[in-house]
Amino acid sequence: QDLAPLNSDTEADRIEWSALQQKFGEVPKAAEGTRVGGVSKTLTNEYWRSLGEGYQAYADKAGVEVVYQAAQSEGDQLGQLSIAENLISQGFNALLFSPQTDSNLQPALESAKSQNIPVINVNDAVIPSAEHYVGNVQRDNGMRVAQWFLENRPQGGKVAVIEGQAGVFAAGQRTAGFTQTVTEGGKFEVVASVPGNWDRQVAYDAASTVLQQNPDLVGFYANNDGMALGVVEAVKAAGLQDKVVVFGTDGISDAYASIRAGELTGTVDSFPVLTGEVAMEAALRLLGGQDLPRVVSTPQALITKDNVESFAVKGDALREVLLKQAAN
Amino acid sequence: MSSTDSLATPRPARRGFKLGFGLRDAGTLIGLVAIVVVFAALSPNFLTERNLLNILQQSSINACVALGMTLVIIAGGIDLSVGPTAAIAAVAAAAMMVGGAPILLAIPAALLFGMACGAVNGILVAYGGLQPFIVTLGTLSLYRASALIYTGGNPIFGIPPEFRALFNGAILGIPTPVVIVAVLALLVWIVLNKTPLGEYFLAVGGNEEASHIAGVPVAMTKIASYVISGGLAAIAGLILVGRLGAADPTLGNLWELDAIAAAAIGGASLMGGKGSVIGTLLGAIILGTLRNGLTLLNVQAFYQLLATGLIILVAMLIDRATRGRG
Amino acid sequence: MSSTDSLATPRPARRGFKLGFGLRDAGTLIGLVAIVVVFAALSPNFLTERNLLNILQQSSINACVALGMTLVIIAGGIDLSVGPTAAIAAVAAAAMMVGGAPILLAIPAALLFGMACGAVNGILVAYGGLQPFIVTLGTLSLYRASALIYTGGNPIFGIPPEFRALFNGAILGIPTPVVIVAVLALLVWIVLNKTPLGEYFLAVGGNEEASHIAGVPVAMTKIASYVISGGLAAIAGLILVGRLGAADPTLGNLWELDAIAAAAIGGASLMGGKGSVIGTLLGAIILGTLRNGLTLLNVQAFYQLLATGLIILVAMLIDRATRGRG
Amino acid sequence: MTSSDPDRLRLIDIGKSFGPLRALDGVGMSVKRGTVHGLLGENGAGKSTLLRILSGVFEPSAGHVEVDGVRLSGHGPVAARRAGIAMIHQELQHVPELTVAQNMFLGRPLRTAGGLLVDRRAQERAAAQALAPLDAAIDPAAPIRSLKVAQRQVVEIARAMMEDAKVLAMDEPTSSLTPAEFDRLAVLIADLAAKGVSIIYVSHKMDEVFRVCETATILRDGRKVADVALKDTSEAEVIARMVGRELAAAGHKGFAREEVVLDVANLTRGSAVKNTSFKLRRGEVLGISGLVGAGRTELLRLIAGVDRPDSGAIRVENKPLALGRPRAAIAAGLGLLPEERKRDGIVARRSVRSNIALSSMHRFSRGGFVKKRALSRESERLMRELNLRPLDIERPIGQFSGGNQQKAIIGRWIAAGARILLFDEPTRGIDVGAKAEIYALIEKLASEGRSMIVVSSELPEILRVSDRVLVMREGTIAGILEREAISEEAIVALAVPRSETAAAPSPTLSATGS
Ligand SMILES: Nc1ncnc2c1ncn2[C@@H]1O[C@H](COP(=O)(O)OP(=O)(O)OP(=O)(O)O)[C@@H](O)[C@H]1O
Ligand SMILES: Nc1ncnc2c1ncn2[C@@H]1O[C@H](COP(=O)(O)OP(=O)(O)OP(=O)(O)O)[C@@H](O)[C@H]1O
Ligand SMILES: [Mg+2]
Ligand SMILES: [Mg+2]
Repeated sequence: QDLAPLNSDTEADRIEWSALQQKFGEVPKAAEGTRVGGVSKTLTNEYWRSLGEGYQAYADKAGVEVVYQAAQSEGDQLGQLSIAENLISQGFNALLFSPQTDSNLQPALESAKSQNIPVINVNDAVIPSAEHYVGNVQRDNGMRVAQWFLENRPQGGKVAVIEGQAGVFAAGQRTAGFTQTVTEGGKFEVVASVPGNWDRQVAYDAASTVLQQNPDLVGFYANNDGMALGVVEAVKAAGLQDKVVVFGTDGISDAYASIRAGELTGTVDSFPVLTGEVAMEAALRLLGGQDLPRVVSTPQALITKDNVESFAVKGDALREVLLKQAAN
Repeated sequence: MSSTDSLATPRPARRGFKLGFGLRDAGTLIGLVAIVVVFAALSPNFLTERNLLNILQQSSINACVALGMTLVIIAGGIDLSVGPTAAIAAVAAAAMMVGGAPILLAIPAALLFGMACGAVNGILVAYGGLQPFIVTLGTLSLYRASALIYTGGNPIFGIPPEFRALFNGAILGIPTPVVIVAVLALLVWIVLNKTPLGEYFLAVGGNEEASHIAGVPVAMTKIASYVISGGLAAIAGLILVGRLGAADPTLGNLWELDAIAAAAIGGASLMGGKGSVIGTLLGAIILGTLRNGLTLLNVQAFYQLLATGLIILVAMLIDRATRGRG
Repeated sequence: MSSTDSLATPRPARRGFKLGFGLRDAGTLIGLVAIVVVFAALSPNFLTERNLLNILQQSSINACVALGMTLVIIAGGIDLSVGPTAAIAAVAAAAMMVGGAPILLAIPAALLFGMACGAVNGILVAYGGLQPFIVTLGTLSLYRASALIYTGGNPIFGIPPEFRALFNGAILGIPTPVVIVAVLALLVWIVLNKTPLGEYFLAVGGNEEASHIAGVPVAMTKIASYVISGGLAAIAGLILVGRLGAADPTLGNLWELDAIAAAAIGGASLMGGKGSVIGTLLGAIILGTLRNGLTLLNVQAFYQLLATGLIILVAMLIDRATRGRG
Repeated sequence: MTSSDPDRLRLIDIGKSFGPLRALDGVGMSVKRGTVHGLLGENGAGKSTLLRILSGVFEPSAGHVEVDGVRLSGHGPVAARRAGIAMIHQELQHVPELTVAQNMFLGRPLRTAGGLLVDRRAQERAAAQALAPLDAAIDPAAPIRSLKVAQRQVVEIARAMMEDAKVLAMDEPTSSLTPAEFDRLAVLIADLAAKGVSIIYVSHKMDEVFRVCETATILRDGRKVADVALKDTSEAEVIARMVGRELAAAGHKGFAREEVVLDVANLTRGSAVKNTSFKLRRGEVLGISGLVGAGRTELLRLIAGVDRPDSGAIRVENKPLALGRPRAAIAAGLGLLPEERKRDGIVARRSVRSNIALSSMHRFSRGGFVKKRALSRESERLMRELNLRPLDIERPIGQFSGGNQQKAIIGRWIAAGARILLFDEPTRGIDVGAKAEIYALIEKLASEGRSMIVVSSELPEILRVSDRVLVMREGTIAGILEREAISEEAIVALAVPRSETAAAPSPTLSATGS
């Protein structure tokens, strides 16, 4: 009962996704008529649609029914809560929540708990009282990019961050992870860390202003890929594509295409389809009575032109790549 | 073109006035009934007692905010800052309670914060002579920023269980928020229909210059509308804190649009001077029903958006057709 | 309180009208100058030619949308659906171009889409007799949903470089979008100040009944305002596609607020009948300057929000103080 | 050919209902080519409704309209105008932000550049030409909101005159005008009639009707009671048929006492009111006369606290009054009946009762609640006394005829217990019967010890009610006439600026000065 508030990035009771099979064995067979409900943040971002594809793909394999719903827009906190409550009242067997904020799905979580419906918090915002969490380490997104800078730009320089919506957990963590890591050696200076509101246009405008003030900038880190693609355009418009690198987060297909085209330097892919599959797997394991650790962490990888092709595969092929990576 | 003009209304409108339920509200009700019938036909789960209570509960926060919005709109204004106002109140109450202050101190404090936010809006509008839209657009940013800065962007957890019980329990099987909002609606109805202030709201929104000359305290009337709106937003914030068990500084995002939509569906005119408490409640319930029904039918998000837009338009057209022009 | 009453204004207002630059616009200009002075003092990079062009470029999209919004507001309406309208137009143009259609077909097609969206709004308002706010709130959902459903939520990439060059190049060192919007502003100014239609906009927004009695085609006038607004939103969408190289179905999020803010800062009255093209342009530039300056100063997100709210309010108060009441 | 038909206009069996209310019932009327036809009746008799049907604003519930024997096809203002019908509306219809010229050409602008652009200059020229015979001082390029009511009315008249219509309906065109302006209008009307235009003239001013009209139709309660040839009848007879009873002509009765209740000293605001001082006694009725734009309205607004004076002082019952605050003025016992009823007087959507209650909430509320019953009783009583028609205090005031709205606003101040009433054109648009009632009311209020200032452009009215007459000229007091000295000649002599002759246009606002 008395769970400590969850911090998905630091929680000690955790397991790598790749170790599930090994530690808990086969996924128990789901009972006839099992229904799992997914509540997403928004479907206007490819990331969340891919997550849903993962749910669906795994559910299809396991022969369970899945319903995947999303709020009408990002930031529609109460709308999302209504959706979650309505799913509960319809008697779903397990629920996968990707909440808008750390708190907005709390009542749904409680009412599910009181009806013994397992709930998994999948990614992004973290409900402190969540008993189960599947997702990647948000801080790690930024840290990986920072690592790239430290390795590939040893001479240091000026960098800038385009942040997501103010006050959103993922945005804050990614920014903090990047900023802290990159400035550790003292060679890099974060000259600007400005809001892009998850919006391509806002990111473009912010990036062009930053560039104009700092034409000697080395690179940008954007909190998601949509914004990163806007930043790429701003960099091109300033004629600095050879000097300024741009990194995004999420690994949406457009980001891959842009990396291939040599425009976007890289993105931290957190493999949403796989994350969805893992989340569904975890749900079925919970339904089967297995006692999973509180956090199941899912993979992520920094994708650049060098390794883009090896990650640009789907389904089981991707699993293999990632399992191999995890084994190293 | 004008044979069923506004002129047709005098008698019914008058009777309606006494019952507090006018022809216009009947139109809104018909819109709601139409929506309910459609959903009931499509989803067996829809017309269960539990689901209906669910709808009321889900509509209660919007209804609470929309009540205040209705008064502001009637008095000729608009309040875009309700969401951040609620956030400030919620954060203030939560911080106090977490800091050990008793609930009975935190609640009035939150109310005061909400009313103070409203007062700032009202003063800028009434004495600064600025347009309500632009004033509250400005304070929308201002209040939100204040909440974010104070909390550092993090939600405040650790709300005492007694507080949550107060705002998130049930009375005789009816969720507390529904009861609270019903009581508030009654109060607002009384203010609007039975007190001098209500007369003033309607008069100032109807003809500000004439009201001024007739000795209506125009500035105070406007300010009062914003203060009440701020207070009700604060209560909505507290209800939400009760439900969520946390006070998030981003709480209340987009509330203004829902509240304005509820008031407008309920017959409030954004030109001022017109609006109804019952209409607004029905408007909020229509919006809540829509969400609930579409989720029950498992409509995909994009199509939910499509349906929401369509249904609002169709409901308004039905309403319009039933009550004639006015 | 009212010593510089309307009595004082007839003459100047009249002269101003002829030059297209009234007293009211001077107030807005002073607000802008105040903001510029502050930023120039705080950031050495602010007053460079390059940054000023940058500001213009960044303001151009909002200005374009706000021009149409100004006409709608003057005619007594409001258009909340501009963002999704732009998205529909952008997506349509992009899909056509990616499908191989020539640019010169795609652009007018996009315009037509935008104007059609506007026409739907206008018809619902003028013939459906619904409130503009609620109509365009409904179509806001409707149009957005259409764009999302058509694209499946994915942005369309692969915009031909010629198209991008057209909307994202520079003419004599001035960014094309700025030139485009300047030309559009001139056109809108002419429509508003020199044509019968412009007179009708002002008349219908100023006194609908009198306009009807005088034989003004009220319904067509309203529809025209929305159609123009839709067309301008479509152009704004195209400019953005040119800039970003992709047509995102979620493009144009919250544009309506920025556009309304620009128009209101520029002196448009949301009660209708009043508004100025130059004022709106200044309003858009004020908002653009704000964003630019705060980014240059690398103000943290929460404080940016705070500053935006504060500065809007202060600019409006300055404006108000300089031009007296009106 | 129908053009030989002498009846230019025929209204056939017109009926109109507003919900349960029958505003018109089988009204028929015909007007010959080139004649001026009066349309008479009490407030609410249905005159405006009839004319609005004629001009396409309302659709009749029954009957139809023929012009030159041709039945009007289609409805709406445009169709009516196309058939050659022009109208001056009782409630002035204009767009405040647009200029005079723009308003005059609203809906059919003069065009240039192949019809693309508005020819503003030509419009202003034409407007100036149309305005010249009425009031040359009105600037066609000034926004209409900067004009006073009287001038707006002149604009409205000029606009209709410009239309080159076959039928011109004038609904109380002179309600805000002075006799001098009526004189000029009468000349224009005669000219138009001579050109074959048929004119319908509605007015409550009997002398005007008898001067310009040859024939007249009398309405009562939505029905026609008579068609009369005016040269065969008398004013008294017409009034009797309108009202349904004889009106006793009454003389002036004075109730002025010694005690000064209002002391205005050196009140100044811009050039509208300059250094004005006077005293008002208990029970006294002080008439204020003057030409259009003389500053009378402004003076009342200053006293009532609606506008703030630049300098000066006011004492009410020997206590200084806070200036520029209507509430202070009301608390001190003042009440203003504004000239522009629709803009400054009523809240159109609210009921008569609510409009009455607006200034006396303190009287009609207890413990924070409105005492609705007491309020209704009092409102009903007042409105019965003032003869509100229909006597339904729950009806939105906007649905009443203009005269009845006026009664409700007077009721507002009586209900508020005002001791000093400031009446700005109190009988503007009020019928003869009600006018007599209002005069009686003024006397009754005076006898109760209330004091009144009555601004009026109607000299007979001033003569009828005033104990003293203050004449204003260009913002200053030209003189004060004691009861014995009051006469039309004396007033006119004071009112007209010395440099001008009586026939010249009156001085007006946006005149050349600034
Ligand atoms: N829009 C309306 N809605 C409802 N009733 C109306 C409306 N317009 C007029 N009436 C009613 O119709 C009747 C006739 O009104 P109308 O305005 O024609 O009178 P009138 O003869 O012009 O009076 P007045 O001399 O006061 O102008 C009145 O009882 C009035 O209350
Ligand atoms: N809006 C305005 N614009 C310009 N001048 C004004 C305005 N209002 C009042 N004035 C000035 O005030 C003077 C007095 O106007 P006021 O309306 O008080 O006169 P009045 O005697 O009541 O005339 P009316 O018969 O038109 O009501 C005018 O001559 C004019 O100089
Ligand atoms: Mg009339
Ligand atoms: Mg006057």
